[in-house]
Amino acid sequence: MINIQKIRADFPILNQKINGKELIYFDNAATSQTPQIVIDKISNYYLGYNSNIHRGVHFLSQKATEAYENARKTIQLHFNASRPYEIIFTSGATHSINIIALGYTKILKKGDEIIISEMEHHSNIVPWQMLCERTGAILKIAPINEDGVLVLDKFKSMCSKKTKLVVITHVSNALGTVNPIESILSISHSFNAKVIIDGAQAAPHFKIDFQALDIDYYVASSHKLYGPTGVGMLYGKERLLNELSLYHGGGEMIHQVTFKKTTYAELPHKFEPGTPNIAGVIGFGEAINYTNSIGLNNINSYEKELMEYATKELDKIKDLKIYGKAKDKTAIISFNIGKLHPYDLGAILDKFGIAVRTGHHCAQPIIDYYKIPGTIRVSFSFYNTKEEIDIMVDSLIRATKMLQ
Amino acid sequence: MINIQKIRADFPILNQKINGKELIYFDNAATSQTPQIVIDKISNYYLGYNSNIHRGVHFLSQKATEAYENARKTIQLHFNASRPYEIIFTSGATHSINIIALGYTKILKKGDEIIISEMEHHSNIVPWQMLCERTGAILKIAPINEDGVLVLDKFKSMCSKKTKLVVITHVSNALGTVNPIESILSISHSFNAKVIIDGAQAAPHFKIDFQALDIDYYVASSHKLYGPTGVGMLYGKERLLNELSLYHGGGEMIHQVTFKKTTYAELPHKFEPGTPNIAGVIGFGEAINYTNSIGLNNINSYEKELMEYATKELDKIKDLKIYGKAKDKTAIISFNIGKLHPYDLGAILDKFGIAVRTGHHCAQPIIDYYKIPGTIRVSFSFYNTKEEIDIMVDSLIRATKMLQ
Amino acid sequence: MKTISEIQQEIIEEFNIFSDWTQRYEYIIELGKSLTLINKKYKIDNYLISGCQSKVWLNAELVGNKIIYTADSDAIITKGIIAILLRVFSNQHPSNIIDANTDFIDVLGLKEHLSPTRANGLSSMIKQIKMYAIAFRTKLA
Amino acid sequence: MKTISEIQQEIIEEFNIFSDWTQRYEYIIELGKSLTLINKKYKIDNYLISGCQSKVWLNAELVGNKIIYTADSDAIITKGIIAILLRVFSNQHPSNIIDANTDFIDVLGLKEHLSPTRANGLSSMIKQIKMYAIAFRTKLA
Ligand SMILES: Cc1ncc(COP(=O)(O)O)c(C=O)c1O
Ligand SMILES: Cc1ncc(COP(=O)(O)O)c(C=O)c1O
Repeated sequence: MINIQKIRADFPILNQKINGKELIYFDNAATSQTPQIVIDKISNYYLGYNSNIHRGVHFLSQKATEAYENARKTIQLHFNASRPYEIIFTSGATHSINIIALGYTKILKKGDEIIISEMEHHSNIVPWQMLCERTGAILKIAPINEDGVLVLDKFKSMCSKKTKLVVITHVSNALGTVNPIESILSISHSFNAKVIIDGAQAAPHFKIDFQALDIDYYVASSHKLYGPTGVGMLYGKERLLNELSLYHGGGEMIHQVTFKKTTYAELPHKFEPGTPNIAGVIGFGEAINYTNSIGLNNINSYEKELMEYATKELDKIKDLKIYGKAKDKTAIISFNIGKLHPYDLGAILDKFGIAVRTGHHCAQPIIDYYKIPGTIRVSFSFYNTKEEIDIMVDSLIRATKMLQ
Repeated sequence: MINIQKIRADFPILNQKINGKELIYFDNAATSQTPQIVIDKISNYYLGYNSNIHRGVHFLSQKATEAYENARKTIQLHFNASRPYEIIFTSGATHSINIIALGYTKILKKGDEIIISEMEHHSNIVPWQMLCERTGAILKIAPINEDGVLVLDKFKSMCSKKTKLVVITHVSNALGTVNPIESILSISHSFNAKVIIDGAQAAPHFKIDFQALDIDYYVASSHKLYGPTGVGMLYGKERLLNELSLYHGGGEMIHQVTFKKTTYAELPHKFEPGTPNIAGVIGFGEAINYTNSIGLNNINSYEKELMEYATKELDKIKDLKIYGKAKDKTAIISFNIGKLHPYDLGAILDKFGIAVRTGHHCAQPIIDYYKIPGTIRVSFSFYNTKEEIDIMVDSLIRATKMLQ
Repeated sequence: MKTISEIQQEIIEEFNIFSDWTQRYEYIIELGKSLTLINKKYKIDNYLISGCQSKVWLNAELVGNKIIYTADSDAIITKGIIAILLRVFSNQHPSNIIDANTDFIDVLGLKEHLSPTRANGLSSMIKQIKMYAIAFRTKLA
Repeated sequence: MKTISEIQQEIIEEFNIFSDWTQRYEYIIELGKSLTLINKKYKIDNYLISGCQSKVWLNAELVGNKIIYTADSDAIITKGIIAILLRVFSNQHPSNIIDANTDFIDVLGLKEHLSPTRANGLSSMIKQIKMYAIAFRTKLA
């Protein structure tokens, strides 16, 4: 059960006025808010034991290293990865995806195929386009239908022994669609293809078990997971990670350096060259602890309630059209009202103290699919309330009147 | 002038006991400490305006974007770059170097030469080894002499029209040597070679003027510059940055994405794919402001005083040998005592509450040059004192006695 | 013929009668609706200034020694602000356009719309207006 | 013949007489100096466990049904701790080595030296000690 009063008190940022109105933060899919306990964890790092990690003999360095590696273990356990070193810390989901895409440069051959869904975020499109350019591999687009749902049959028929990689978002950031990753994994694996799952919009909202689902690669961002900015994770099965080639060199990631020959360190270090975002990683671990203290199941059912309520209330607005009608959706509603431009509505909502996102949400192909200039995207978190939804609906109606 | 009492009060972390002794932090070259004002700036971001930047129409997003872009301007002005967008935010110096090295993959040809000094940090070696592997370019090592000084004549004689890149650290992290970058720049430029300067150990200690020195590329890390972890900068001349090819794709960095064709955004965005370390960048900007409020000239002359004092006092210890005898040195002293292993001395100093670094300092080639297992490295910052140096010298003498 | 700063002053005074942002926005939306349409032949990609939130089309022509700007947008608030900008900049001499600033937009309480990071195309539009002015001044000289 | 945990208890008691870390460290340094030298032929890269702070060489031989470990390091504190570890683990049956833990090191106040992040080679050495034990147990079975 969610104790909303208590939870909102954990997020001091929510308690402020924008333009004279109480802030209503519905831009959680872009960046989630950070609880006090995570902010304190970061401050306490700088106040108490800020120090470079690994290899340091002194007390502060040992303490920082321990905290950093504990965060890795926290995240390993949270996602049930089999080894801590299968969790690589990166600067964000985008960075994680790029590490994988670069890593396949020498593995893919001309004519190999990468299947990617039509509903991907730019961060999960461009790296694969670049990989195709480097290798001569072919990017194939698995289409969606009008409801914003992946057409699984078509996807299946596109798979062949040429398919080396399948790239899919767990949850669409533009529509909220939850993709059937179990089916996608089993189809792909039956063709010996590896699956890269973009969990940026999934990890904040429900529990994921890497081993149970037999996941190959999974990426996420801390700043969407109630943690600090500048941190992300890349999960990969040990064997797969060890096959990737390396394109970033530096301290930490080497075993031995001479000008003649450099040998690399083991996982996870070889993918973490240079001084990492130590405070960020420690904060990320604390954010996961915080999430678990609330319970992802509680979060999920509360957010579902918000979603259903909001969908019902929004549907009452004349000419409002929701994009993305999947049965399985999470915490995101994308819509337009008549021919009104999303920018206009967003700008007016802002004046009402309501933060939503407008535009193409870095998922231009899907916006192009619907032949619209963009949408208004409302995205929820477990600190949002039905009252906030009521105020938004009311404000939308007023905004619509102003604009017509 | 440095008001040491006031300055130390700015760094709460210094006021603690380790193993019953006052902490003496002499590991500044690994990571510098963070003043309260920077910690507060980061907390205030999460407490007040945490939000994804660029493209957001709402108030928080605008405020975060403004703060982020102001940090860029702060850093531009601090280093006198000609345009804000010549400052690219990265996750650290290592990342910055890798962006450049990856960017030259298509520019360099087989047989082209990269000259690199013998005193580089692994982060400034491995990316160039990888680049050579990708392109067939040849890595040439500019040697140092017994004093840890680059042999400028030799360097000059190695330059030719084959030389495309010259890679040099501004200050050696293992020895403290300040390299004559003016001469290196003018020699290199006369051969039409571009110069990549690793400023990780220089930027914290003295003023650098990118335009006055005609610098091509310069990199640094926030966490060594009194700022947060997980942030760095890459400076490049506009024209040069625009020549680099891109290997990381994502949101932010694109102008338009379709599955047929993706066009990239302009500088600086095309090098900043994905959500950046927003809090970190804002904190980095504040750290630069803080540094400027003290004044880099004040910092530099105070640190020089510490260095000279420490050198004099250390020299009194029997069998103590300092590595790195350059005339121009900054804030770093590397040494060994007789045949004692640096690990042993470091472990005992730690017990005395003194944090130093021991080992190869991620600069194995230079340690190999001296044919030693490593050194003890003491590195100063403007919050250190002569009293701390006295305690360290005393503790070293006691440690030596224990070990003999 | 009024100068740019006279027009800016005039607009500020007009806005002074509004007591809150709703009225200001309603007025801007009205302006947006009544903006003189740009000639269809300029509503193509060549004349497009693309912000990623809203699109702006801009054309400029030299008539005598003055520049006539016409523009359009797909978002109505953007269009309203375009109307204000054209009222200020259009039908002025290139030199005056180059020298003018847009601080009056802050006074109107519309500053955020001109932020380069808002990506509605307006800040690029102002840059483009100035570029045209520079180009035409060269032509006139 | 003493068991591993008896030896560990013995060492804990020895350390109990020390009133501060200086005495503990002086003792460890003494132990380091008096560590039986490893046979020179094992002081080569094949037997090297490299931490990036100090080096550790380790060899193991099965004598009867017990493992005899010999080891060395280039750092004296590391060597002293090696002496303690060998006293505990050497000359024991593989199964007992596999089952044993190293918590007693915490009690001695030397925990930090066994941290895998300290990179002095000791935590890898313990792993290696156990690996040998596993290998030799298979041989015995
Ligand atoms: C000279 C030098 N270059 C590069 C680096 C790498 O910096 P970072 O680990 O912050 O990426 C360091 C840090 O130790 C350094 O001292
Ligand atoms: C589905 C999806 N993938 C990837 C990303 C990129 O995440 P980041 O910007 O944190 O790297 C996002 C963020 O918007 C996203 O929604």
